[in-house]
Amino acid sequence: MGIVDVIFWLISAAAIGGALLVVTVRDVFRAALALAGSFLAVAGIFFLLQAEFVAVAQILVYVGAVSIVVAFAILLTRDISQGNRTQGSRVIVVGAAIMAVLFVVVVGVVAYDTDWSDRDSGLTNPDAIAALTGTYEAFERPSGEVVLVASTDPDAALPGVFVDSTGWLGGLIVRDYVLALQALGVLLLASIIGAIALVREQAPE
Amino acid sequence: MSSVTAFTASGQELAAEIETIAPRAVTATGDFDAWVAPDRLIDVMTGLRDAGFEMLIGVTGVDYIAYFEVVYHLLSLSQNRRAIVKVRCGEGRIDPVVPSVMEVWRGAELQEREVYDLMGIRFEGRGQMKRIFLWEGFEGHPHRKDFL
Amino acid sequence: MPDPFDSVLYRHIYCTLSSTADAQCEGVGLFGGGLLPGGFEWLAFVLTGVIIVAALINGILGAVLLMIWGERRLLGRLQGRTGPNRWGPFGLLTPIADAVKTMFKEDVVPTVSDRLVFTLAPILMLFPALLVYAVLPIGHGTWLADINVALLFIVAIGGANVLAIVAAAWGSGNRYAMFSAMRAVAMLISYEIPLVISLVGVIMLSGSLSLVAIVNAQTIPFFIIQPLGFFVFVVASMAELNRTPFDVAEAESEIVAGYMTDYSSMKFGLFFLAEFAATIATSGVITVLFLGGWHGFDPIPSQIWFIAKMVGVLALIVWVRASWPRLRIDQIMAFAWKALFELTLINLVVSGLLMLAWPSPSTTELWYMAGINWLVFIASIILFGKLLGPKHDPVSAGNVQRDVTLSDSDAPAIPSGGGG
Amino acid sequence: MPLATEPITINVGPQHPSTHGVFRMRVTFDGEEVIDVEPIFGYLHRGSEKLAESRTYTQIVTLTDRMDYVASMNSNMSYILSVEQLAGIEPSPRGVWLRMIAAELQRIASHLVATGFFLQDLGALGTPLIFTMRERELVLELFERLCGARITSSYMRPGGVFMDAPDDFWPALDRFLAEMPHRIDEYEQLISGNEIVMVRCDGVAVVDSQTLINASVTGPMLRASGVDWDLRHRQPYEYYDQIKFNRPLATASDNYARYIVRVHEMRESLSIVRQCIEQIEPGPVRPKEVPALIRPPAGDAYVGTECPKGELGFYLVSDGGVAPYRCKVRAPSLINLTLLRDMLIGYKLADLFVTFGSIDINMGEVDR
Repeated sequence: MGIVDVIFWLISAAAIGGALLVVTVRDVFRAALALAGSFLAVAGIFFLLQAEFVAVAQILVYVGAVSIVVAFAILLTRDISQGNRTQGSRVIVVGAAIMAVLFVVVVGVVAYDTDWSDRDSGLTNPDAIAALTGTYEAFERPSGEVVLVASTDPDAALPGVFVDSTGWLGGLIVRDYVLALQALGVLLLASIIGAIALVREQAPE
Repeated sequence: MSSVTAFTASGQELAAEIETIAPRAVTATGDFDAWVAPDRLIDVMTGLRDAGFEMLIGVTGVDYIAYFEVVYHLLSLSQNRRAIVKVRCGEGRIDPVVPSVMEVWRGAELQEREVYDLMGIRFEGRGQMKRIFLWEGFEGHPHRKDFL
Repeated sequence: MPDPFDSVLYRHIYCTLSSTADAQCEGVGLFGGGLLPGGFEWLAFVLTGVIIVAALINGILGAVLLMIWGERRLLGRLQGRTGPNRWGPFGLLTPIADAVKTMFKEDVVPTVSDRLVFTLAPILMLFPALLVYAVLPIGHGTWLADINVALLFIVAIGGANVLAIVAAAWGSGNRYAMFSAMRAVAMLISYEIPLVISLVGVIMLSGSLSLVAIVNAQTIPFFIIQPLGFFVFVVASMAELNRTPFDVAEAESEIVAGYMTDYSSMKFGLFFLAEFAATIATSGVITVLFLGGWHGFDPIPSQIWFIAKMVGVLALIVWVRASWPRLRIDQIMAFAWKALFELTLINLVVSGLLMLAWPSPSTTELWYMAGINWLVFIASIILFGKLLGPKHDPVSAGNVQRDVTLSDSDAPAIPSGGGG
Repeated sequence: MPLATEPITINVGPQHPSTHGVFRMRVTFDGEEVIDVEPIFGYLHRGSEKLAESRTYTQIVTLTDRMDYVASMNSNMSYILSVEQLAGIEPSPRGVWLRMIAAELQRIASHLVATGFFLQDLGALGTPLIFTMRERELVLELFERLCGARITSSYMRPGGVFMDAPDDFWPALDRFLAEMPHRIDEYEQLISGNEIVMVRCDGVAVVDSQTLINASVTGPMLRASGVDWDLRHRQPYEYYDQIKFNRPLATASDNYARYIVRVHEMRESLSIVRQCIEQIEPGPVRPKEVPALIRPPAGDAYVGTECPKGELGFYLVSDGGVAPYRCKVRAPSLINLTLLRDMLIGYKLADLFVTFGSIDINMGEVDR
């Protein structure tokens, strides 16, 4: 068991422990903080998997925005001077059942969908290293300095081999899936407009 | 040095002016002041305000042992003169009361509260009086002569 | 994938400790290297990390102490007074005395507080401020980690301190703190957007999110090529930092000390530390992104160049703090959405078009870009100043006397007969 | 569908950085917006008026110092004028000129404090406040030369002042008069045209002059609404009728107008001091015939003077004894707060303190 495994188990324990705290702690605000901690631990797992972009996006969106909005909503909806800070749910069995089903589905899909055949072909495989270096392109800066830039062509990399995930994701988003991205933007815009329309105060008659 | 009193209406002038506003309201006159009957106070004050005394400079309570007196200092910005109107709140020391002039001048709001708090003169017609400097439940009114 | 040996710090410490035969260790490492016996490479790996992190954190704390001193001295100078000068040469030991005093103060915990959250909040506040330094390159080959999404990482981590503010507000159960948290969250949501978009121009020019790559790409400092992006980034960072004129979250003349109202002793000290650490980190980020990072000319080491530029940015921040009053929260919001957001969009479009014209610009083409961008910058600033500025133009000479007339007439103050 | 929001009530003060002393407001907010304000007074109530009833007329001067402690000379002057009116004392000319010089210097000091704290309430981190305090220090040093005291001066006596100005006072005063206009220009450059100050103050807390007059508001607040009312000009006391000066008027009646009127009044005060220096002549500062223990005839007197905060007047009732029978202070700081609620409702939390600062009160005078 290498040091990476130790770190992996620690982070996983943090993520799962945080998630358990969220549903067991009775104080809602502490639950919100535990949620943020859990999100952060998940970001740590992404870092460990060298998916930096996903990890940072996880921090930016979930720790930086979602948990803050959750905490903020708790702060505003419960008067800070009132002692009422606890949570409780009577439908815990139903919730647990739903979550269990969802969990099994997600794990099942991931397990079924992953090609497990070359999971050990990491950086030790000479072919993979060759493929990896092949995915970089020389790029000349204005200063004349030559730097290596990750290729944005996903086909150039062998399966299971690490490539510069950020550049690769960028290529996917703005080339292959640009239409989906635009549709997503329109959807978000519509939801923002809808939210504004909902909270807009009616003009006095 | 110009005398400050040059800008203050003499008691006779003031009494004559009040007479045109509210006949027989003046009970006595002094050098620079006129006493009016408490029940005519609102009429007199409304009339004086409309006659040009736009500003109520001060409201003061004085404890003369036999009776309480409320002194109103008025100021006319347009005519550049002052007037002093005084009211005796009846005989005796128990529950002195005068009508409130808050309807006439907004500026009476805090000053009447101060007089009530420290002198114990109640002002009628402006709702429940509230203490201003001392806390609710304070016993007595410190500016009275019998408060030591 | 970035190599840890790119970092000079890492290389020197690792090679001193480890007796590896790694080619990277040729000729580096003190005492001829190999302090640890063979086979202990993993221990060298761990120790190197611990040493670097410890050195970095202590370096930051030292820098914070220096900055507290520097800020107070500079504020003193700007306000026409001396500033702290009693304790140590030039008052240099004053922050240490302050720290000792803070530590020995009574640690008051309000009875209505949520004790756990109350205690956790200062720690939560400090940790994002320190994490930024993990990716900040402070000199040629002097950095902790060169991750390829460093820029996004900084933005993501920078927003996390609002969680600490909300936690502090909730934990102390104080309504001033609640106001502070409301304002901080509103400001974060508004200013994060122009902050991120203003960086797109830099990313386009450098072609990378890695801070090391961005510094390497700056043959001309980017603030010359990207004036609009620079302006928006500096303003938005000051808003994120809660510095004047955007310090509504801890506006002392309004909500006492905001989320810090109930804190005392070292818990307050941690907030204070976090605030200054974040200020230093932000000025470091500004230096890296727009001022050419560690670039300078030769006899002076690159680290000194970096620190000099950073101190310049810090001085600018203190200067602004000393000069300007605070904006109101609605004006701050309006400024973010009506001015900064549009300015970043203008910058985005103009930069995109320029990059389309010169996909891999030479130095001359970069100067062309700079010229066009400066024209756009000046034009748009003037335009937005006209659109959003105060109704009374403060620039015109007569305005200082706005509406004030010196009366010497003896006419009645108000027309006669005007009743109350 | 209007959003259902819950108002929050906060006690602002009595310990708060921006309440200029121990003032307390119970403020109800809807979000950031003020929907109700209830001022609560009395945290600094020391019963000065009651104390005055057991002091001699000369001893009361020290009580007046402690009312408006940033404008003690003006309080002194107002009280002394009432006593002179009550007892029929004719003051010595040199004493009167010295009183005027002291009062105008004090007005500058008080306006410096007012503008400094006003800008501090705006969120300027100390800089304007420290600048104004630096200049106020110059005035206080002059007072130190003049009477040995800096804040609670007790300089004036019925009939004049208690001692003549020392010789080194006059050159120091000349230096101050030469220096001060530049300092005022400096504030104007720093702050008066500043965009942030403008957007924060322009059109905030506007009250029309009719309401102000009806609510007995006097002083710079009234002049900022365009009413040309200055007692020094309209009802001259002391030798103000021998002085030519202008009254700065603004029409906007907002926070900025109240600020800028004060800045201009400082310039006018400097001009008044200059004219006083030109006209002052050697002589006694206090007539010999004024007794040590004044026993005014029975009666009452009220003299209002133009203090930095508005009309300050002492209503004195004498029963012929050595102490006043009743001493009532018409305190502008208290009365100018009458409109506080109206001026704040509908504005934001941040405007609350700016507006409060622009009224310029002193808790020593509010509570007495």
